[in-house]
Amino acid sequence: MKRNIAMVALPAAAAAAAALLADDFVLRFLAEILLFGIAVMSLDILIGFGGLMSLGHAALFGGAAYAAAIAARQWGGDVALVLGSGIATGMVLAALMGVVVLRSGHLFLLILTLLMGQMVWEVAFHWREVTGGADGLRGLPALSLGPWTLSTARALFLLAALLAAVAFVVGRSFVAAPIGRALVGTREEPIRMAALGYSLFAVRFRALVLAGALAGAAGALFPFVNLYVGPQSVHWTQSAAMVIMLVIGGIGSLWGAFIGSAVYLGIQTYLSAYTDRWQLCVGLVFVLTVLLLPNGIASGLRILRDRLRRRGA
Amino acid sequence: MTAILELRGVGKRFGAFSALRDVAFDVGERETVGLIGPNGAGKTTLFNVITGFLRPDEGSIRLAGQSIDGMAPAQRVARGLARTFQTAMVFPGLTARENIAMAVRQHAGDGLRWFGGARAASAAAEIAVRLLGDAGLAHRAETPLRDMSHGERRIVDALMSLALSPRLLLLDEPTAGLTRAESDRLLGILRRNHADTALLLVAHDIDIVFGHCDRVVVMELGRVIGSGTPAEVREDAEVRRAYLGSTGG
Amino acid sequence: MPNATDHEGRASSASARAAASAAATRRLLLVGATAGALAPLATPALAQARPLRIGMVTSLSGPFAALGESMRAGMRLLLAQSGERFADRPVELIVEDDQARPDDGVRKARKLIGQDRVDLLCGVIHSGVALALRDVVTEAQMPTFLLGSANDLARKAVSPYILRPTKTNWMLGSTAARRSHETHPGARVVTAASDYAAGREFVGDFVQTYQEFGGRIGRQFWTPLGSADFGPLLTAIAAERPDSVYVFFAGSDAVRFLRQWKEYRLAGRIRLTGTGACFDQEDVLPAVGDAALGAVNTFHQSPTAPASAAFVEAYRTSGKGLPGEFSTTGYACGQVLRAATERTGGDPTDWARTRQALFDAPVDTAFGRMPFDPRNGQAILDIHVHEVRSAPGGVINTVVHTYPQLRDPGPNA
Amino acid sequence: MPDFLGYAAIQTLNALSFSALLLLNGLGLSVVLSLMNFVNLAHGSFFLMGSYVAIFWLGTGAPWWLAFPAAFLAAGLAGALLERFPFRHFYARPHLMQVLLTYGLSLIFADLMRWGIGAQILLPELPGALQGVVFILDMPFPVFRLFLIAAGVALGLLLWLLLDRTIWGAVLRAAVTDRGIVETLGIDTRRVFTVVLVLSAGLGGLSGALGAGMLAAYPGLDEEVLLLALVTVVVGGLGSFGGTVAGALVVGFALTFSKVWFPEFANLAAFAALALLLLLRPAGLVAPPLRRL
Repeated sequence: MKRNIAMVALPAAAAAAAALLADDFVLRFLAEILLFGIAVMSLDILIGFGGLMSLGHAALFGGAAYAAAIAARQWGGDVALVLGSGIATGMVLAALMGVVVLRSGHLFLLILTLLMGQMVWEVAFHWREVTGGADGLRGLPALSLGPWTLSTARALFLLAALLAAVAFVVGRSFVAAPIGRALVGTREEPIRMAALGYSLFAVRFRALVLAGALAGAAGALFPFVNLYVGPQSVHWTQSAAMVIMLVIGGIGSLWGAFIGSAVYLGIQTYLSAYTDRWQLCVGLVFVLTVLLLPNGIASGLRILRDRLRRRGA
Repeated sequence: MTAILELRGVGKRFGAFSALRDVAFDVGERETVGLIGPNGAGKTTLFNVITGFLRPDEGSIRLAGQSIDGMAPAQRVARGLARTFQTAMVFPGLTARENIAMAVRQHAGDGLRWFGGARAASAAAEIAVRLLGDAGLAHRAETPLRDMSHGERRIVDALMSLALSPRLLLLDEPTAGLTRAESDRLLGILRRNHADTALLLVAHDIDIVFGHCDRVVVMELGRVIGSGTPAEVREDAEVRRAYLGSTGG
Repeated sequence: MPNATDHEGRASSASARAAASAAATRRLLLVGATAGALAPLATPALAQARPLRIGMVTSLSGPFAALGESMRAGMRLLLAQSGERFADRPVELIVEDDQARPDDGVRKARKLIGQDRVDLLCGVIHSGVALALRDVVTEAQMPTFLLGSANDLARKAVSPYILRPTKTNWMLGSTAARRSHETHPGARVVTAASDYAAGREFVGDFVQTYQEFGGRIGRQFWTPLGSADFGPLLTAIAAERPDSVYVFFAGSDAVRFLRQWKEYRLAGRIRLTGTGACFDQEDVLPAVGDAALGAVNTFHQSPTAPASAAFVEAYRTSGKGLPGEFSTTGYACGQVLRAATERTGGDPTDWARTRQALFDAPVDTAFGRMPFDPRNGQAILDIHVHEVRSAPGGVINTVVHTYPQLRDPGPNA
Repeated sequence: MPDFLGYAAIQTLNALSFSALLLLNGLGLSVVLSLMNFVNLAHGSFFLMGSYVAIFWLGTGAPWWLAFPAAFLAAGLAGALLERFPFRHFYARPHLMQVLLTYGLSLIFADLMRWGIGAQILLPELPGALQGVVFILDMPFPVFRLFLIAAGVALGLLLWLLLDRTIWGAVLRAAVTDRGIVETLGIDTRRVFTVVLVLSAGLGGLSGALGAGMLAAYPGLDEEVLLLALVTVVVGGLGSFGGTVAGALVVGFALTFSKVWFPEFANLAAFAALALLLLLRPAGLVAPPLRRL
């Protein structure tokens, strides 16, 4: 019980402190970290719990971003509309992707998700009338909630923090529920799952659609941080970046996703002013994580905590 | 006696190799049938065909009077057909309780539940613990399967299948690699639970087959070459030549 | 690439120096964070003592990495020539990498504005980044010299906080059509370009202008950005048998296209014209060599125009080859920044005054005399027609004609 | 009509030459995948490394044809070093961990090469013998591309003979199926695996040397090439020699003729075709034999 209170209180206190103390740039940066964190967490459900290696996750995230941006340009930036269109798009794209890719496994899945994701990218890149093509979409209205306009960095940060909290609770309840256990079962021993009467497709499809909904929710808010959405947010390199964030943060822990996105974006944002070799740093951090902490920083922190606790006891 | 399983003219080829040819026999309700034959006789292939992991090239299969041809494995399980595998197929990373609960939840129709899943999960866990207790493994409930002995894994594997309350349970070499004591314990568990379950059992240990089965089916090179009560099979000349002779003598 | 190692040695020592100076900047910043809070109380004299801080957003990784490095090198060269001071005020340059990704570019720009508190912002190659930045700097009221070249930046997306000391795509596409019409009236032209925003603009402006002159346009080919193999396209062009082909490709696409253009023996059989970027002196021509011989292109940057002679000489003695578009752009942007600082007595942060000072008189840059159009803040530029000719040590874009002082149609187009 | 015939012939040759490049590159990837069940996403780095080695070699004026063995050896050496650490420790790990490790390494190599060589685009100076052109039904076709096709066919045949028709190949396949038995015969399987990885890396380097003449060399090429190789190997069906050949032909023709027929939607059309193919044949064109349950 004490632990549960701490789990709620600590992030809430951190978010409140950040909202009060940080400057506009940092708040927007944190909002981006949180939104990417949500998307990476949804990828963790696929990779960490389902063993489904996807290189097309940015298509769900970015596709939802486009849908939300287009809807907002048409009907205004109401948060419910934006989130609704993003989540719906994420789920529809995930369902389409699922129908195509989930009959395959391993490397086939990797390549099929890549192909599917790149097809979404091609559409975003070439359908100039709707998506703005290579230049992307600008001129989005600010987000609004009833009579309030949520255009300040602080409001965006708080919205992202709230969404991250909700997404985390949703994600956790999913993996803890029977469906989540079944997902782990399909990863560990798919044939046994079939012999127990589980439909592998049904289990994986549900996980993918949920991941699409979460990534879609994050993607829906993403364009409003910078009032811009472009095809790079759909590109497979974005998917690869999400995988990197996931691995650095920790596969299979859900909350590691947020650490991973913070570390990756932190390196990219702060290190690149000092050295052109920041990609080398990302690569080294990534490889060292795989070699030394196969379950990422999250597992490292857990080991550290256990050690401290043992010493304290 | 009504048949729970009816096989008619089942055939399966891998390229030029005929793994099964015109296989036909029945398993009655609550009956225990032994399936024996030398290596390569097609016993495991037949299991895979019956449970839907392989598509037969010809023939038909009926479960409880209804055709199950073309059904996916999961659909056959839903109709009361369960199986174990030659090597214990369990979830090594999960605890014994979680392994069995996975089966219990699916059987209760809660396998894919999310909302209200907590209640379903705790009910399933309770049943799983009870089953483990019945099998004398209560103290191992929270142990991950990868840390368990071969025999214990076999038992958990069988418990998972039994948790589905199947009408017909296919057991592929359930006692392979077990000590005598472990084998007896496993068979005891099966016997206790199988009042309403028919068993189709592959085993290399002739004593087990002849000691526990109501009827025995003998296969060789993909064909059924004899069947009957253990006593009848023991007397069958062709069976003796093909199988008993080669292993017994 | 005979000098590659030599060149790298120098480049890395230069970047080591840059890293050291960046680190020094950081330390200063820590002090500056507290001082910054007092800034409103500071007198103008104090503001003068504080270095002029310039932020640059450019692509140092991703597909435009080579171009971004050139842009940074051009700017650094100008700073070095000026003794790291404009109008006797020390200048600090902070360069940030946008990876040619708008989201990252915007984040970096916000960091430069919000955390590094730069006085002026410049840079950008990718037009998507430029358009995304346009809204950010306008909202932040940040004086910006934006170097992307999408037509919209001089038209629908004009901002009072943005000046543009570079070309628009229209300037090159329309002059290429004019030149084609003037030298070969009535020729049937097919087009081939990378299918993205810039390609669509170059080809669109070319086709529109050429048709206004009554020219005939044949098929228009579009290829995906980053095509591995141009064989199918070149075979299709050969089968069309046009008089001439107008092309836009950039970077690796341009190199592959031109190399294969020669391999398929189209050189000499079909006249090749294109935008300057496809024949960039620094980025493309050293790789393709004589494969581009005889091709005609229109460009605002030229290694052989008189106005750029001093810069070309300086750039070469700094250990590089002949400068291309983006090294010249970086240098010219620096010249404009320097002029802006000098004309405002060392403090260009009063943006209305600075703008006016740049509108009042043209700036002499490596691009030639550069007046700014007060309607949209867009530079008015000389556009050169080049023919690629052989020269000692390679091939060179040689000016054969110049359309002087071209002005983009602007907001009313 | 001859016009059309010539056009069709040249476009087919275009597709074949691109397929040859895909084949050479895909073979390197599929050799480790099929023989060692190891996924190496750093394969694109070997390719780019081979390209750079060949370009610098050809720039020195040394005998041009030695550029190809030089690229093979350089990349092979890199492969040997990587095999010792860290690849060797990942052979028994799940594919996911192999994918992550090798992708991370490819990021490091990409930036190291960029650091050492720079970001500029480089093209090899081809010898005069390869710069010619032949006319087929009045349409020009570069000799260099015929050279590519010939190299693809020759190396493919050589590899097939080596792996399928020699005792060494038999040992190799046996070592993969049952390590224990081969080791009781006194053969060091670790060395066998090292040799396979050197061969794979060398093939990557060699295809980079050959491909540089068509693709040029620049930072980022490693990733583009890796994706093409992966798609080739996967479409072909993992881990069979014939599958990689089939995959290279299918991908090469799909990418080429989508450019011929729908130039504006070339990638979309090609991706859709490949995805459809994988949907109809989820295990690739040449599926490995069924595994028993």
